[in-house]
Amino acid sequence: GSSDDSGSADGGPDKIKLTLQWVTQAQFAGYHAALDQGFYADENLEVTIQPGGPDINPIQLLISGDSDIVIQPFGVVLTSREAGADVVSMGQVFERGAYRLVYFDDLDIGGVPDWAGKTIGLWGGFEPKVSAAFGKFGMNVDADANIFSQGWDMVAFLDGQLDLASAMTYNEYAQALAGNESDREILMWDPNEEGTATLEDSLVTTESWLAANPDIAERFIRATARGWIHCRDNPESCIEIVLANGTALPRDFQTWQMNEVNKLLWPSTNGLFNLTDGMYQETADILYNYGVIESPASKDSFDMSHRDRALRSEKMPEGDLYGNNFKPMDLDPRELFG
Amino acid sequence: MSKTDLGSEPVLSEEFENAYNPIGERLRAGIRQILVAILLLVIAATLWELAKLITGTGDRTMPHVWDILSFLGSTTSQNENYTWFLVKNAWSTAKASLIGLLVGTAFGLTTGISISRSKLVGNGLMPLIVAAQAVPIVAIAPALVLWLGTGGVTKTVITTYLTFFPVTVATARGIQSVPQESHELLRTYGASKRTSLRILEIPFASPLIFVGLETAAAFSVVGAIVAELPFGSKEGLGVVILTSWQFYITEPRALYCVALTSCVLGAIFVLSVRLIAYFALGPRSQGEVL
Amino acid sequence: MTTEDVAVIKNTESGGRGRNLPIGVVLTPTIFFASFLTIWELAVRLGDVQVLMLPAPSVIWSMFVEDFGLLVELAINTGIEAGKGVLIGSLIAIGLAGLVHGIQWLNQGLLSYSSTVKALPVVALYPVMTIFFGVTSKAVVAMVAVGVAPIMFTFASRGFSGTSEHDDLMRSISANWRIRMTALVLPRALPYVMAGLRTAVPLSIIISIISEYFGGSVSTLGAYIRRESTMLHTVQVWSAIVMACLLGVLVFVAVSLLDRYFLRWHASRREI
Amino acid sequence: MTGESQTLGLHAAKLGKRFSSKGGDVQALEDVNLEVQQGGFMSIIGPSGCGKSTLLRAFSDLVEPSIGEISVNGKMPAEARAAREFGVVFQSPNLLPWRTVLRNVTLPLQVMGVDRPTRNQTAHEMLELVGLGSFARHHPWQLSGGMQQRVAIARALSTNPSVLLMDEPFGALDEITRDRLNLELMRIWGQLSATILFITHSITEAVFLSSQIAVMSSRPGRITELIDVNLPYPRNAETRDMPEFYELVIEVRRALVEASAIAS
Amino acid sequence: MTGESQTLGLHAAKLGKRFSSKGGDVQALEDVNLEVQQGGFMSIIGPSGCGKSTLLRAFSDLVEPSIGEISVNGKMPAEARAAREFGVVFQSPNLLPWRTVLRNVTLPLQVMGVDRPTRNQTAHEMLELVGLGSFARHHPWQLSGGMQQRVAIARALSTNPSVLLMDEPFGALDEITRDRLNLELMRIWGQLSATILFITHSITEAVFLSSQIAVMSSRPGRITELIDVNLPYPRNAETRDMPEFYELVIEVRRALVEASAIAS
Ligand SMILES: Nc1ncnc2c1ncn2[C@@H]1O[C@H](COP(=O)(O)OP(=O)(O)OP(=O)(O)O)[C@@H](O)[C@H]1O
Ligand SMILES: Nc1ncnc2c1ncn2[C@@H]1O[C@H](COP(=O)(O)OP(=O)(O)OP(=O)(O)O)[C@@H](O)[C@H]1O
Ligand SMILES: [Mg+2]
Ligand SMILES: [Mg+2]
Repeated sequence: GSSDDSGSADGGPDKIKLTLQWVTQAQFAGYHAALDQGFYADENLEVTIQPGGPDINPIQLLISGDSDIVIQPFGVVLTSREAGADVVSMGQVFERGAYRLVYFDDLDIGGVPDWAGKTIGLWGGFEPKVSAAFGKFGMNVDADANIFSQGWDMVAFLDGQLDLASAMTYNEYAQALAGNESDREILMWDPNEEGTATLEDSLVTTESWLAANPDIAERFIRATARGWIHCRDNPESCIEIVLANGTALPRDFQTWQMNEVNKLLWPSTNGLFNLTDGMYQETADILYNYGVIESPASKDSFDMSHRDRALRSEKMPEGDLYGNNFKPMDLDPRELFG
Repeated sequence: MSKTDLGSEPVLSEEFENAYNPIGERLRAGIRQILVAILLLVIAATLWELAKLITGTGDRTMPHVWDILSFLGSTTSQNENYTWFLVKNAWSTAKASLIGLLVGTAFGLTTGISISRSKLVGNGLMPLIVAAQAVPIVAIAPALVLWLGTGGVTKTVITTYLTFFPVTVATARGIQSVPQESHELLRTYGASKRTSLRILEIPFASPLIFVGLETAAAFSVVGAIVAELPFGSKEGLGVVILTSWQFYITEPRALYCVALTSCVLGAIFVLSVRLIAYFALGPRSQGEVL
Repeated sequence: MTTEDVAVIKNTESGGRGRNLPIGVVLTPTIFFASFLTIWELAVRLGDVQVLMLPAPSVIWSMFVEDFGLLVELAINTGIEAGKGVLIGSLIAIGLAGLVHGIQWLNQGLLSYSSTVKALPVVALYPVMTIFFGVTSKAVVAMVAVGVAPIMFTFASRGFSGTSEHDDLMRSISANWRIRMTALVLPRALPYVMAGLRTAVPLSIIISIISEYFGGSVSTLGAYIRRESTMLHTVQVWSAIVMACLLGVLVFVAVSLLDRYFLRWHASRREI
Repeated sequence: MTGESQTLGLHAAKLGKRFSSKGGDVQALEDVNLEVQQGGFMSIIGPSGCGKSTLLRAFSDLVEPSIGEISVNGKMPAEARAAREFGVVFQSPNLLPWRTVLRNVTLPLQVMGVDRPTRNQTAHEMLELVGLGSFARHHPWQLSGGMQQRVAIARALSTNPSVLLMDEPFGALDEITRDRLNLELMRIWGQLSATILFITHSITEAVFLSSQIAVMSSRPGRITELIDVNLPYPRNAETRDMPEFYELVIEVRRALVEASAIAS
Repeated sequence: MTGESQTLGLHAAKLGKRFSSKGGDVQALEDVNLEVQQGGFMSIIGPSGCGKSTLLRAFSDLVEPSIGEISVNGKMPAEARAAREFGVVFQSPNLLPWRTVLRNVTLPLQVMGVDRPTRNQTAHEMLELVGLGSFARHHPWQLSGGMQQRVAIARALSTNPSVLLMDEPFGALDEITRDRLNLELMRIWGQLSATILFITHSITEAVFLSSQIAVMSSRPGRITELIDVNLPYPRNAETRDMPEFYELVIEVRRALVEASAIAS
């Protein structure tokens, strides 16, 4: 690649188009913070953040060249590679998964075996975590449960149409808590504990882009890391940044989301953005065993070299990539959502 | 022939002389219509409250009408008046709708006329158009974004795509309904296709074409909103709908407010078309179409 | 019809009554369609477009054939939802238009009202529907009905508001409401209703697919498209789109046949 | 309304009708006084546009008079219509294009709730009467103008109405067919003892059929002369050869010329 | 097509037309041979439904003959139509309901590209001719049946066509108006030296106007007799008093009775 701090050929900053998974919200606070706080500019990058939506596959934008980097679950990288896309993860943002199945306490669900015969709401792309759990107990998701394609809200769950519903801790779970008017308690099943979690938000690009722009990638990762660290240390600032960039987002919800998202990154076991072989293997196995991908995945699907160089460099001003002192805010949902 | 081509005379205004209804009367009828619409809105609101009362539905599913309306006075997290916020977003959607509607209408009229005129075009094109019409827009939108980018072009294409069909069908059907006797009349004058289009077919089909246009006007708003979904644009009712849906549980009123705003925007579009129709045709009996 | 610049006297959408009708109806679109596909295929092959961007028709076709059984099953489910919606929506709309026709102010008011509802985008209304009906196919049916009804109401009420010398006839024989409806008003409104159906029926397919896309029963075209597109299975997505198109064409042809049958007395069907 | 509600037949007193429009107002009827006794046969003759159809439409409750009194069999037109006391033949055939000839004729019977076999049989008889027995299954647009008008006549006769209002029913027919139908009408009139108001442009037809002829002038449309036709019944082909017939024809023509002169 | 393309006027040779429909086939025309010389005035008379309108529609290229040859001014009907050589008066008025009376009359001139002041002036003249000068701004539904038909006549005359095809143009008019328009038609015919094919049900009208009368029989529709009318021109009110006039009327009636007998 070119030398450090060099811009594009004409001397201006390098342009990057980053496409998110969904509309602007605290899930993406780190990128907005990096842009807002000038971290990208410090690295001589001109980053455009394109929000996602319900009806676009960012991987396709990557392939078409419309975007340079997209935020997608790592599982999608594997399925897309099998479909023939040369996509690759250059950094795992969420070390832990936020995906949960929620249910009311009066359902008497002690463990996965109790799911038999229940109505379960799932989202496309997240089924493997649940299929794997069924598989672990010798059951089959299609045969032993009623699967429904779930919408984006939790009304169906709260109204009792779904026994178990998919929920992200930073989003739908809070909605369920906020909307729960009964005195029943909402419980969660966490695939991380079952060992059937697959990796979520990842920094994804194409092999060819990465090969052509190793230096830009490095600078991007570094600036983004500073963004997330900023959000860890100054959640209120990041909430403001997100609200300023979003469309009429409720503040209380973004506060909750910022806090939950921070919990997915911090404290970091393997260092910020790191995707270890072990993490890879767990996701790859689940997807393969439950037929989401038909041939075993390859380790070409992630490349940590740029991440390693970017974060170890002395150019990384704040060096705490582990955040062992991280303390999440203590938020009471009932109080927060009134 | 050269003297009488399409440009030389306003097609509609002269074609329809409203002998029986002076402008004042038509205006009064229009106002009455608006009043009735308002009355019906009040009735609908009352029914809503009654239904809520009788079924005992909670505020989450059915907020009170006044609660929904009062939400319009609240401020967003960016300290903006919510009504103003909605208006701003509606305006951005309206612009896209209007462009799509105009383009779609132009295409629709042309296609409708060609279909009614030529067996070849009718037979060859109609099934294709119908097939295209059945393409689920949500499935094709990502592909459109890939080819046309995330800019305004995609929005226009989606809106055009939705508006084009009703205009096409109405135009074709309207022209096909021209009575044989009238065709025969113009035939004996050796009228060219273009002349009989201008003098006979368009005037005759106008009432039905305007019905199609009304549908198209409504669809144009729907199209623009759908087009705002695939990539979360920063502006537009589509984005607001998405956000309000996501946070429905904490704030049900927001979704109702934005849904109402979409309706109002659509109604403005449709009523504008109807107003144009009213002045172009007068309350001409639609039954003459047959 | 020797001179070219002469107004066509006989014009029908899908051909007249001539004996060459079936050939014309089948052949012309086939030629149009074949050339369309050829251009597509060539563009993809020569332009070296990746499968993930846009698969070639041949690739889509083989996937379509392979998954045919599954796709048919999905299409049937979607079709049933759409069909129920159209039926319910049209019946309500036509019934309402019939009831209020003649009551000028109410009719006009409902017309304005229906245009308002017509502008309700699926994406805005579907959440509300799911709140009332749950994430079930009932919500999809309701969505379709709500989408179709205002269109049918507009067309039907225009059809009902027509007047002709036949009204004098009906009055002179003191026909009661029922006979006036069945013998005059409905047949006279029929071309309008059919024109409305031509718009509404293809629309119903789109509405149901969009609704399914956002949640509901998993074994429908919309849910399938969504699932496969998140996994970047572009070819599967396109073969489902092909199935959706086929479904759309099928229902449209059905409406056209109904149209031909009901309007066989109509001017455009006459022999010269 | 008329005060003499026992009287059968048709009555109009000081009847007036004014149409207004952008192109100018038209006084279609002014001060029209008319009385057709029960069982009477009144013909109306007058220049084109003088208000004949308007008068007939006032009796059949299709036009609201601007002023004056009007009654049918002692009832108001609306009541008489509801009681299905009259049959109307319009100036244009006015057939429903989506119904076959047969089903056009059965329409009023259907309205009256007559069962299908009976009404089909009646309709077939009526179609035979007007010479269209073999066209029952055709659609209106497959018939010539005169044939369509004959279907309309068959339709009006099918219900055996006590009052017949006929607006130029035979205008589109050739003289031979017309003569034949004139005789048929005489026969039916004799059988039913119906009250008939009959608009025609043919002076000989008016004289041949009527017991009385009203001659109208136009703008304003009023009755300028009432001519009694005292020819013996039953009337038949020989009636036309009687000298009184010719005298009456000449008298009506004179009245018509005078009425037309007023017009322009 | 006819081989004698120099000949003006109307020609038909061995013309046949068959309509088929569910209700049964109808042979509307069979072996019709007809020749109207340039400047000639041919009337057609025949029982209702015998095929008169069909014949006229074949000349005006609105019906495709099943068999036989046909020409207008030596051209095929389609060519003659494209060259705007004929004017047609239909059996029904056939006015466009959304246009005023004036703009209905200007319609053919508009199609021909005549500028607006000229066509409005011509239309006003024509409306005066048919006695409707004050109804220019009315809409068709505001006119009586006869008035509508007069508008249609004004419309057909407005273009000064060299061939006039008229289907019962005066059928809906009273005898006085009819007589007046007959005289007008004679005058116009003399001025334009147009070729006229004229369908009528009135025997006296046919005799008064025509140079030749074709009598038709029905099912199959064929020409049973051709009667020359050798009355002197110009014809006027006195023509009707000539004994030859009555002889001709009686002859045509006889022919019509015979033709009608074939029919049933
Ligand atoms: N609906 C209407 N609106 C305005 N004017 C009308 C209407 N109906 C009839 N008129 C006018 O009333 C007058 C009388 O019309 P009407 O139809 O009664 O004439 P008519 O005697 O039947 O003539 P014809 O013998 O030609 O049928 C005409 O001048 C006509 O223009
Ligand atoms: N479009 C058509 N389809 C089927 N049959 C038709 C059609 N047009 C006319 N006919 C038939 O052809 C025959 C001749 O019709 P035409 O209109 O020429 O009669 P006409 O001599 O003009 O009668 P009239 O004096 O009653 O107008 C009739 O029997 C009619 O039923
Ligand atoms: Mg009249
Ligand atoms: Mg005829």
